[in-house]
Amino acid sequence: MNTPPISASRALIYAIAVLLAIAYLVPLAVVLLNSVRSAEEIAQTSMIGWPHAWAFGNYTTAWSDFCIAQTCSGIRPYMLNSALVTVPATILSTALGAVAGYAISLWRFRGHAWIFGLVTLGVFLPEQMRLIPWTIVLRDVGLTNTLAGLVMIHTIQGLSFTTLFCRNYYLSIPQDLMKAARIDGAGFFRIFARIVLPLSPPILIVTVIWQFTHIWNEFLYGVTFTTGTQQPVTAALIALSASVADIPQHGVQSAAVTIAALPTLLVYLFGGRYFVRGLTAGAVK
Amino acid sequence: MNTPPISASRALIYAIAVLLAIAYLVPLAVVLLNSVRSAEEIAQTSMIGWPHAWAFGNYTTAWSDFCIAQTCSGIRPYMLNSALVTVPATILSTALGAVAGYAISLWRFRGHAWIFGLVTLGVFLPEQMRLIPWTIVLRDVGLTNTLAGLVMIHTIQGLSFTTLFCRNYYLSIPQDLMKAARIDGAGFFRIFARIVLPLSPPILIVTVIWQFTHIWNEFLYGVTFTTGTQQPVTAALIALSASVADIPQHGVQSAAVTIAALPTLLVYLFGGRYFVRGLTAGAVK
Amino acid sequence: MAALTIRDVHKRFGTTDVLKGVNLEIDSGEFTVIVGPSGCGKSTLLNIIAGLEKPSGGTVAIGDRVVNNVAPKDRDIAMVFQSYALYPSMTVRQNIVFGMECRNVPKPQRAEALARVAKLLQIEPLLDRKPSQLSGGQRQRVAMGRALVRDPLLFLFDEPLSNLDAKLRVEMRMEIKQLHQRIQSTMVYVTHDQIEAMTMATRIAVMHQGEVQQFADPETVYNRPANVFVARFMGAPPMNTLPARLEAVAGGVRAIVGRGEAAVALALPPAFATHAGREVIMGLRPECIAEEHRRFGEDNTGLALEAPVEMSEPTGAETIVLLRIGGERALARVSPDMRPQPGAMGRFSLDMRRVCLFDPKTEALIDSARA
Amino acid sequence: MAALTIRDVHKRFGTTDVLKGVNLEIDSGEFTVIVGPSGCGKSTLLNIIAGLEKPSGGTVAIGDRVVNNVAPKDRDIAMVFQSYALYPSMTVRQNIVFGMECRNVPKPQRAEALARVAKLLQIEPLLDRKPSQLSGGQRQRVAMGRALVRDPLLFLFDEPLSNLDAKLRVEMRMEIKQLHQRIQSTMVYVTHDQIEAMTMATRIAVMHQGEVQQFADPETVYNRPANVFVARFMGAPPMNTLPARLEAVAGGVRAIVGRGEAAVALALPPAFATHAGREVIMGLRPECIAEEHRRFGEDNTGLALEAPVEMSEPTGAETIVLLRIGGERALARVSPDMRPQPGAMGRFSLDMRRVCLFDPKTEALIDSARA
Repeated sequence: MNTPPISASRALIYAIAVLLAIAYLVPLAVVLLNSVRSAEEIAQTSMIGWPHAWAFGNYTTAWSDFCIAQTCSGIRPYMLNSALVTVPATILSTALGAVAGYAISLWRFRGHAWIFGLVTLGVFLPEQMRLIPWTIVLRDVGLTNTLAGLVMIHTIQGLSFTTLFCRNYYLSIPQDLMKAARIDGAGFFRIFARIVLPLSPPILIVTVIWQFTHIWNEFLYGVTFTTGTQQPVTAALIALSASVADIPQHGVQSAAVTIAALPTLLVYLFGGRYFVRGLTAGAVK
Repeated sequence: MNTPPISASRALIYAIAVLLAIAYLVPLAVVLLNSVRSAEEIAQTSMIGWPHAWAFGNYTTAWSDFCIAQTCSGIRPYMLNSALVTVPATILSTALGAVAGYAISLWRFRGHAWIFGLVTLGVFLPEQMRLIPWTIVLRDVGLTNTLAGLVMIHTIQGLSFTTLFCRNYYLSIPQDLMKAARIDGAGFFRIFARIVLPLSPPILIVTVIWQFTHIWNEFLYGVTFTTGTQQPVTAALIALSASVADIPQHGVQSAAVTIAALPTLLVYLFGGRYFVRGLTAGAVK
Repeated sequence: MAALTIRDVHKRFGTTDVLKGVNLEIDSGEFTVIVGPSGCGKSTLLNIIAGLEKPSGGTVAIGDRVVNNVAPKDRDIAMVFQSYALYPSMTVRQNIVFGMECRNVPKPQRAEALARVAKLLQIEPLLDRKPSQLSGGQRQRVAMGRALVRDPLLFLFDEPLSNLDAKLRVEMRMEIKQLHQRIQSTMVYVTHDQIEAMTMATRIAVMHQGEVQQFADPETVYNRPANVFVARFMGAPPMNTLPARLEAVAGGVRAIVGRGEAAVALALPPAFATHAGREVIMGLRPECIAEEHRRFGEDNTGLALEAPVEMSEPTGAETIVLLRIGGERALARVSPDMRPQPGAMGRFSLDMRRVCLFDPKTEALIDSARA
Repeated sequence: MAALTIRDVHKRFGTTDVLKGVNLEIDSGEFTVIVGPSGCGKSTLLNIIAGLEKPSGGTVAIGDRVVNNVAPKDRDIAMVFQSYALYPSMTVRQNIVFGMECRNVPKPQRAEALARVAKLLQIEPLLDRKPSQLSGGQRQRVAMGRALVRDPLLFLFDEPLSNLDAKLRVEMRMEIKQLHQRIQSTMVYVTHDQIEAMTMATRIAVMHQGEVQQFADPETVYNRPANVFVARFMGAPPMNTLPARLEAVAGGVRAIVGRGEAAVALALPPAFATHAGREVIMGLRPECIAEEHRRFGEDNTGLALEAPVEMSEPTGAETIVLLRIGGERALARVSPDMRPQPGAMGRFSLDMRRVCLFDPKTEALIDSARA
């Protein structure tokens, strides 16, 4: 609306806006600022402050020199591990979720409501409840302490979200399209490949962003099922915290956290808009 | 559609369905079955199996007798802690998110897109990046190792999801309603209270369920910011794991995990349907 | 030869009977319009013909083959949807050939069929566009093209014009009619718009509450409606239906509308004399009540009537007048020159040749003058 | 007294000029209909009057007060929306009194106003229902009630009937008109439906491309349209517009339509003699081309014409005929008895009293016989 809202309302709206801004910008600023301050400076003044001298060295230290649990290669190898887990798990869970969501929403097979109910269970089940079963599965298929094991876990756990997202999105595809395709003689896969998939980019962007962010940031499975050089970066950061418990190294720690958060921040910067848009998008204009 | 789909398609659909069923039902079954098996039975056979004798005693042990880090009161006090954190944080974050989502979606004040961008940042920022800032905040406001501190953290962190959910939902409220209300002479709060809020139950159910589930299941903040008797149940379960590291007590552990998961499972059973429905609901029929 | 035979088709959703025993036999080359208000079951019937829904009972035969258990793609039909149902991500070209692609028609044949249809519908310049780049009328045309590219036994249309604006609807109506005259295929066309039914159909099936009320050519449906529902549904403004008593008089019969002082006697054509003494519902179309001195047809000067006017609505091309005949409300369509004032008496001319009589209880047609 | 004065109002969205200097002066008690195709700016104009959008230039005055900087709630207006915009969670009663509640009107007064409106619109039995429990027509009625419960300087209607089905639309049209006759308030009514404009308005403002094309009473708009756009927009089927040359002949003037052998000469009323020699666009409404022997008005037997028929479309109440006059396509509305065959010659009668002449370049009206 173009006209000015009532002024009391306006004041309130801006109050809410400023509160939100503080809640989300301040933490980011604190970490970023600390990541370029030296440990001494932080120790002498406080954890909040403008850097006196720019200590960019924190980043090189965190990236390649720092020692985490006896290995002194910084967080570089762990970043690679995270990428090797996150990328395949994101792709697999999205692809399977798209097919599952398509089958549930557009084919209405007998029992589709039950299956969908089970899928949403995955949204609610606490991670901790799944630790023991996954321990057994990983041991039985021989993937304990491997990146492949993490890929499997994240793919299957992620299916509940990807299926939910895709199913809800595909619900907006009109049944008339399905009817027309059936009269034209197309089957399950042809309809998916030729009609449904080309309409999917908005929701695929949502699921890819969601899965990437969540798998990248996840650490419970990483800590539990991997050790040493097989750990993803989030798990390594916890080990890093333990390493620096004696001599506080807040600068380097902040730099490491920033580096580890960089992929998801980039996804936010370049994809956040599409994420929000895709959440409310319908399939057909 | 009422007619049978092509048979090859149908086989595939059911294959996907069975896969999903296994992925989500089997872990639940393993934990539930182990929770009623004795430690000896699990040790002698395997982690997967039907109980020979029903060891319901695991539950009473887990609930009130077991020792976690020197305190032998089972997980009961920690369940209470979780409730005292989860309930207020859920209510507060939902209420604030509804107001924020309403302001962003229906009032279109100058800068609303920027504010909304910041809010979605909260969906992407890794938890680990927020640990240090929260440490500082908790120390400065004197809420370190208190449940109130956790309530504050979860309320503010949760705002990003609740605002996102509510904003997307409120977008479907036609601008004509806002125009009519403005001509009728209603302001920001009257429109919210009399028109928007009564339309909100579907999305409020979604945000409440989402917040409850996530806050209840969350443990990183719990582990980091609380110790001993101030811990929520998820953090206590980790301490429990440590306690039983020497003598494996899988039965009791499974029972404790099941009890801890019970609130979210109940939410799923009674609210899951409304959750899914609310995600795709529009505000006005 | 019957191109489509529907025998005793029932459909039940839960506890609702949507179709209660529909029978239709449609000849090859006919343009059949199934018309009725929303909820009358017409779209369900079309979906059953297409095989997109299963009937709860009865049989559907296309040509000589009963198709109850045949998949839609094997029924040799083509369908145009109300929403057009164009595949949004494909170009117009791909939309049109998709069915042939699914059936593995060789490429040269596809190109040939595409070229033929594109020319027929004059959509050549649109072939490389996406549906979202087309106007409503163009989408409708492409949807037609997708159906016409095959040469099926049966074309099915599900309210194909209802998403177009009024002017375009009139144009497309003419075009579809001309198209049918050219290709002479069997077409079944569902609509809620009685004007489309009247102007396009060779035969009209009027449906109401899951049953076919009348199945006949447009002229019969309009002039000899099977019952009061059909009489009032076909035609806008609807037919006036006035309760009346028939009375024998010297040299013929007349209808008494209203009671006591307000009663009006209207002379009927002699053919109605056989019904003298009956209570009836008399149906008279608004265009049969015109201004004084109007001549209906070549030689008929109409029956003069003076009646009180309640309201008059000038539309420019004509004036719709709400009047009272024997206390009963009736609508008249008079010349735009005439603007009778509310409350005044107006002088009208009635075309009694086109009166219909209905039974007050069953509401079925008893007789109409123009057989 | 002017109830609403709009002076040189402009509106620009980005680089698009939606309103290009609109001027309207509306008297107290008038029923003004703003009509035009979608995108002509009519709804934007209404929103500017309501204060829901700000004009980029110009002034809006309600009564004597310039309201450019007055909030909607302080403009003393009431508005009915196309979507009805009923508050979904409130009962009908709450919907109607909400405005008074916001303005802290005392409770007894609220109840009194509610009772008055409920009686006026006959919605008493609906008062405790929610909007979702109402039919389209009932919602429309409640939306009217919400506006009528106040006694504002100005009622604004934004296509209030466009979501109703055809039959209900006709009924509500009559009711709103009767309502206006009873309460005599100033009303501004936006629609894209020319029939609504013709039947309801005391004055019609026809808009096109952000400009008012004509602002006059319905009869003038229909019979003396200011330009070709207005001529073709008002009336359905639209006015026939034929390029013609005027030629003086003994005792008068005639219009030559077409060239060479196909050319047809039509005698015009003597009043047009002053334009002899000009090239014009000749406008003739479809209802002015009827079957042979039709008498237009009391004494006019029309001009006889034989013309080739391209298509005829029987609607039941009449037959629409597509014919060619001097090679130009024209539509005629003839008696339903007549069914000229495509390709044959038909005999028609033309009402030349109602011809309009337009300038071929500017498309503005030059003259019309019936002043």
